[in-house]
Amino acid sequence: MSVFIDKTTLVEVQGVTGKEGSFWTKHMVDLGTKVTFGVTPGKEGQSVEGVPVYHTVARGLREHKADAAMLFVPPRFTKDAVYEALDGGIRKIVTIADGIPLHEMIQIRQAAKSCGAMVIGGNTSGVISPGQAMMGFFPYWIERVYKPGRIGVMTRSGSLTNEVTAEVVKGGFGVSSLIGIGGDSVPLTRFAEMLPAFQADPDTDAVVIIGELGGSMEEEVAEAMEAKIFTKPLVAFIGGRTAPEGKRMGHAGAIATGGTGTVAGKHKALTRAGALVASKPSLVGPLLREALHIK
Amino acid sequence: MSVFIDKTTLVEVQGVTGKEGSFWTKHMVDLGTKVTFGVTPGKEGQSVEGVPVYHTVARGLREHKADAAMLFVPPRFTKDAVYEALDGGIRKIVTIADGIPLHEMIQIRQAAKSCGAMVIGGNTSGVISPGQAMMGFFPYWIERVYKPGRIGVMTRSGSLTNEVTAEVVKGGFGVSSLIGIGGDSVPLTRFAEMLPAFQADPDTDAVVIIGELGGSMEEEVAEAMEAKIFTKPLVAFIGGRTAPEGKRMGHAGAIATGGTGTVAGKHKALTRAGALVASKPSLVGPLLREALHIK
Amino acid sequence: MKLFEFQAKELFQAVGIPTPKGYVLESADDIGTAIEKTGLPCIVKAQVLTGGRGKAGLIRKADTRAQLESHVQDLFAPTRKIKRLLIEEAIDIDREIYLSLTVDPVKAKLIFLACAEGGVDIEELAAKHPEKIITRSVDIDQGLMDYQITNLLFDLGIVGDIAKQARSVISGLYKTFRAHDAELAEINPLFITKQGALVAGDGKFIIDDNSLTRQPKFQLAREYFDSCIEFEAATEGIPYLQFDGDIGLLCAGAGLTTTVYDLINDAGGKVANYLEFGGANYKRAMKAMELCLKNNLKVILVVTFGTIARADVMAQGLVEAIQALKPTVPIVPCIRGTNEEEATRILKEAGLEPLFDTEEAVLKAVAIAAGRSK
Amino acid sequence: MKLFEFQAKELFQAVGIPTPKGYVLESADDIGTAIEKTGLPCIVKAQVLTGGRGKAGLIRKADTRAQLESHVQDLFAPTRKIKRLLIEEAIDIDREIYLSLTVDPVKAKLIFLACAEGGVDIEELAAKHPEKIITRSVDIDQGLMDYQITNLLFDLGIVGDIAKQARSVISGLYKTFRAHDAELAEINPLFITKQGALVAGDGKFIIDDNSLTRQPKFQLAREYFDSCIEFEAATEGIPYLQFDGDIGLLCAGAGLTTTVYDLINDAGGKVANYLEFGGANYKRAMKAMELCLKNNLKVILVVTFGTIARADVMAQGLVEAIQALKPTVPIVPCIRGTNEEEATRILKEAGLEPLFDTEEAVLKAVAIAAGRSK
Repeated sequence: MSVFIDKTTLVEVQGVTGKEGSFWTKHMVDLGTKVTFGVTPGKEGQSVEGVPVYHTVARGLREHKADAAMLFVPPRFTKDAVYEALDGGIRKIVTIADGIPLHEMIQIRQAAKSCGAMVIGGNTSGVISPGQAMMGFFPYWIERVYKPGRIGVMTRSGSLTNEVTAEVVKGGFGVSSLIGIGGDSVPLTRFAEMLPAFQADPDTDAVVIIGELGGSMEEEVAEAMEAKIFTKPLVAFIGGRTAPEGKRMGHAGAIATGGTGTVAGKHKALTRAGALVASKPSLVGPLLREALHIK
Repeated sequence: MSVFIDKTTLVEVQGVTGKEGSFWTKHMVDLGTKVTFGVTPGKEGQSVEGVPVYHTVARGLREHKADAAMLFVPPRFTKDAVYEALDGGIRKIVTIADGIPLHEMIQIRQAAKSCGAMVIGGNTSGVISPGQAMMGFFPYWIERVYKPGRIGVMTRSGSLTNEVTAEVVKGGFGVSSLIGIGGDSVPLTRFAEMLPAFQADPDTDAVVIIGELGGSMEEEVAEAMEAKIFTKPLVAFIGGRTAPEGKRMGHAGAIATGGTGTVAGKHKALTRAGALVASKPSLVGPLLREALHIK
Repeated sequence: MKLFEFQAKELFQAVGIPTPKGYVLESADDIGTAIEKTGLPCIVKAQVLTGGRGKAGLIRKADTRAQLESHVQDLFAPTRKIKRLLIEEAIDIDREIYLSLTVDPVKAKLIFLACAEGGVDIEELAAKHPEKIITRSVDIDQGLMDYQITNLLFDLGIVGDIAKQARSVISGLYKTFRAHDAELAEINPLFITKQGALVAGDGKFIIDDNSLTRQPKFQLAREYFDSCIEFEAATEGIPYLQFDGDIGLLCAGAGLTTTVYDLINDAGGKVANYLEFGGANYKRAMKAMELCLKNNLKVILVVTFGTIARADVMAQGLVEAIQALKPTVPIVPCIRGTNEEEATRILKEAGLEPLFDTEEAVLKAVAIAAGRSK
Repeated sequence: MKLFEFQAKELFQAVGIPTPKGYVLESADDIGTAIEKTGLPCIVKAQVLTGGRGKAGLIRKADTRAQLESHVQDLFAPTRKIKRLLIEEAIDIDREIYLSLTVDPVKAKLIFLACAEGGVDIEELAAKHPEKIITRSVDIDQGLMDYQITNLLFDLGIVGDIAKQARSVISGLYKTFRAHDAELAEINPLFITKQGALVAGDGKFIIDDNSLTRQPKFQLAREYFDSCIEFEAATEGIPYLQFDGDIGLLCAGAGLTTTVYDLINDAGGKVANYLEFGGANYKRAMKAMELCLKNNLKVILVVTFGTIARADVMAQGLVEAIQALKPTVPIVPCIRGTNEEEATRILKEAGLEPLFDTEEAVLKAVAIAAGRSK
């Protein structure tokens, strides 16, 4: 088992004939991902790395099945592409687009919530269950990072993912599933919303979250731990601990979030909930060993 | 038990201080309906027949509970009032408004579907479980029509309801629950969507539907019967059997409905599914006796 | 409210859907202006609300001015009661497509219907080859999305330069549908011309009657009705349909009125008019009676079973209408519901014989009309 | 992009939200025109993007022309770098309300925040008395509905004639928020004047940066930035923040850059600038180095761990930038990820000493800056 995708997940790729779409589709296939078809309007009949291409998701679904959609689509077309996948009955979607307009993020998230779908992204490298399947931008060639194992990883930051996950591997562990929540202020799926899947996954022993300054996603993880929705060991690293107070969003940001958002606050909430918080990436491995009682 | 409302249902009334609102709220209370509060913006602090009034549903819900909302609100304010009730977590709503704009009907129905709510109406007299509770416009003084019993009734027509239900009573029966689906071309809840509740109700032995020319609601009932979603005896009366073909809605009406809508077609579909169809109201009682094997 | 073709096309033009060059002719004197606008040959299309105009000879081609004049004269003949002709340039047609947008009451969505083979035989085609009808649902809150248009176009086999035009036609149709509270917007045929352009050959547009109050551009007018009496009833807000029998109906509620209509037909009678004075009109017996009496009747049948519409108020109104309008034909009243005891008293006092069973009342009225009773 | 108060108020005016009579002063020469527009007394408000203007003395009252001239002269002093003053009529205030609209990322809705007690102390009030903050979520597809406004108004205690004005202010705020892809629209205080009118006393408006391409009215300009270098970086699309230390950062990705910043502070170092040349900028080492070198540095620290951003391309770019720009300070490179073997080769060939551990690289750079190493 794993979280979000595994060897059996059938994936269709929207924007498959583009430069990024075709390049990463090849790698997804190479990593074992079952890609059933691709979509680019006007390119039906072509194929990309053996993957047949259709004009639309609906037309692809007449010939093939798909459980998940991988979107290599520019930010301003992302909403349309997500809705097209949802309309096709697909309930797992990953979008790597960086720069999706905020109001469209809200619409996408609302649409996904209302039909029980999970849309991961934007501004992410995607998701990977090492050794099984990948949707997104993960290189198979960095073996010291994407090693199969029993630690779940969730991350807000693409650049920190390699850094911190390398420390997980250095600590003697590997990764069960890695979910790139993404770096946008309104990620389409939030940390806490993925926790039940990690909790249920028998192949995940503990979870590492890679957080950042701002927002309330880390606090929500602490709440889920306090509420016993998630009871496995959890180690967190949160960037931006010494950052000066950023630009203020008027008063509304502070009022709306009730004072969440500072790294100190996140640290405190997570610690109170029983998580171990690493002050630097190199402590993530040792803290995992501590949490899992490994000497 | 009963369908939609019973003695225990807590009802709030929107538009409670209006002429119709206050008049029918009294009758609802007199018939045993538990009305917990009413809403009219600007009238908080008043009371109508002992029912306290609040500015908004949200404010009423701070002090009281409500499972159902009864709307005495003009057609052009109906959408707002339904959404206000849904926003308050209320999942059973009845609106009597006659003349709700079509596009708003679609929006209301969509909103209700997406949160699992049931909105009955518009253009209806409402719903009644005789002897228990009533939401709408049903008179308690016509005893030869609204007599408690074990026959469920659903109707598209306000004017035919008295006519046909009187025949049910003449036949020696009474009514468990009567649902006025309403006479609009896009009723907010459809016949077939109420059938599971009648199927599940141990106090309903059979159902009478009062249909009309046009639309596909009667055909959907036949489908539900064929699919064994509804397995109790069903008697139908459908008005408009000899009506000349009405104004045509371009070709789209005929194409979209695939030829449904004629009374002959409805008759055929229902008969094939095992329903008994009365050619005139006075046959409804005898057909019920036949369906229930009563001599 | 169903619009005339020329009105539908005005709505189309406003959202950039191309239509043939055209001129609305209200008088034969303007033929010169029409030709200036459209050139020759041209098409003459009677602006009436009934369907099947082509087969009824109400759409004709004119190659010359003389031919046009002859068509116009013929179509404007007073017996035809046609008020306007739409004169349009003749289009060089390569293909005809069917495209419409309507409401799906089950799914609670709007629904596009399209077919690569449009034209007058579309209904037949849809019945025989339902797989040729392309459908696409649109959520009204989300609005029309690009991928939905893309799907329609590829399924219609529209590609290349025409696809761009088609996108704009489809989104324009959606826009005007929403803006005008439509229940139907239909372009059939949608021409693809030999020059590779899209042109709306015909247009049907129906506005939801419940939304007319917020569509001030579209108001009831005599021209939308077949007869003065139907127009008068509509302006009074009284549902009314004209038939050619001799039994006048004054009933309450669509369902009950329709059922009475059925029962009269079953009994061999013939209905003169369908009229509802229930609901909001239940105090308006006088107006209802006035409309009813414009027909050549043998009997008036009054059937109600009211709840809010109180029986006593209706009975009182009926009696007052009889006193004022003095109808010369018998009246069969069957007025039940709220306060019916009082209603019964009022009717009896006025010398009428109240009945309480709809079917009995119908049989009596039919017998009177047939001269078997009075 | 955060707008200046006068811009926010222009957006408010366009949707009918009343603002004080005002004049945007760009030069002391225009004081006469300003007084003509606003009368006396008037309020002088420096147009800067930082908060807490009142407490910083950047909002002042002038009772006379002389007083106004003195305020203007003082605020326009070159050291303050203030480009514009908003001169506004003084408002006769009865009450101050707080009203804002922002995004709720958890619920995926827009959310109104309101409080009957507005003003500069709103955050403190919200912390002490959260129950005084009224919230109301709005579904972006459904749009703002009447009942939601009704709830806000009654919970704010706004009734009568002012309620009508307030409805229009709330729906106007929603309209401009949606139309301009805002992440925040705030009116604080929203004055209720002694004359019983509503007037927006201040306005904050932030446009979502991801939406700027479809908001052509709002483009990056020097005035939105504290320094030329930050403006230059922004126009180049390179995330850049200015600090006052001596360690220049050339890192890839927000999370990693921020973490390096933390690690430097932990080790006692001081960062000169935050700069990302990852993501779409990974081929732009030259421009990144150019920006970095505008600071007075002791060392440049390069940390990347790239996937799409290939290590060899970044290393090559770095080497080329060094050859072209010839920085005089040491460079500590820690470039890892895709193709890092090739990157290592390139760096070594250029005489650099590549590291592979972020924390080790940070310690080395801090030591160099402190003069403990080189």
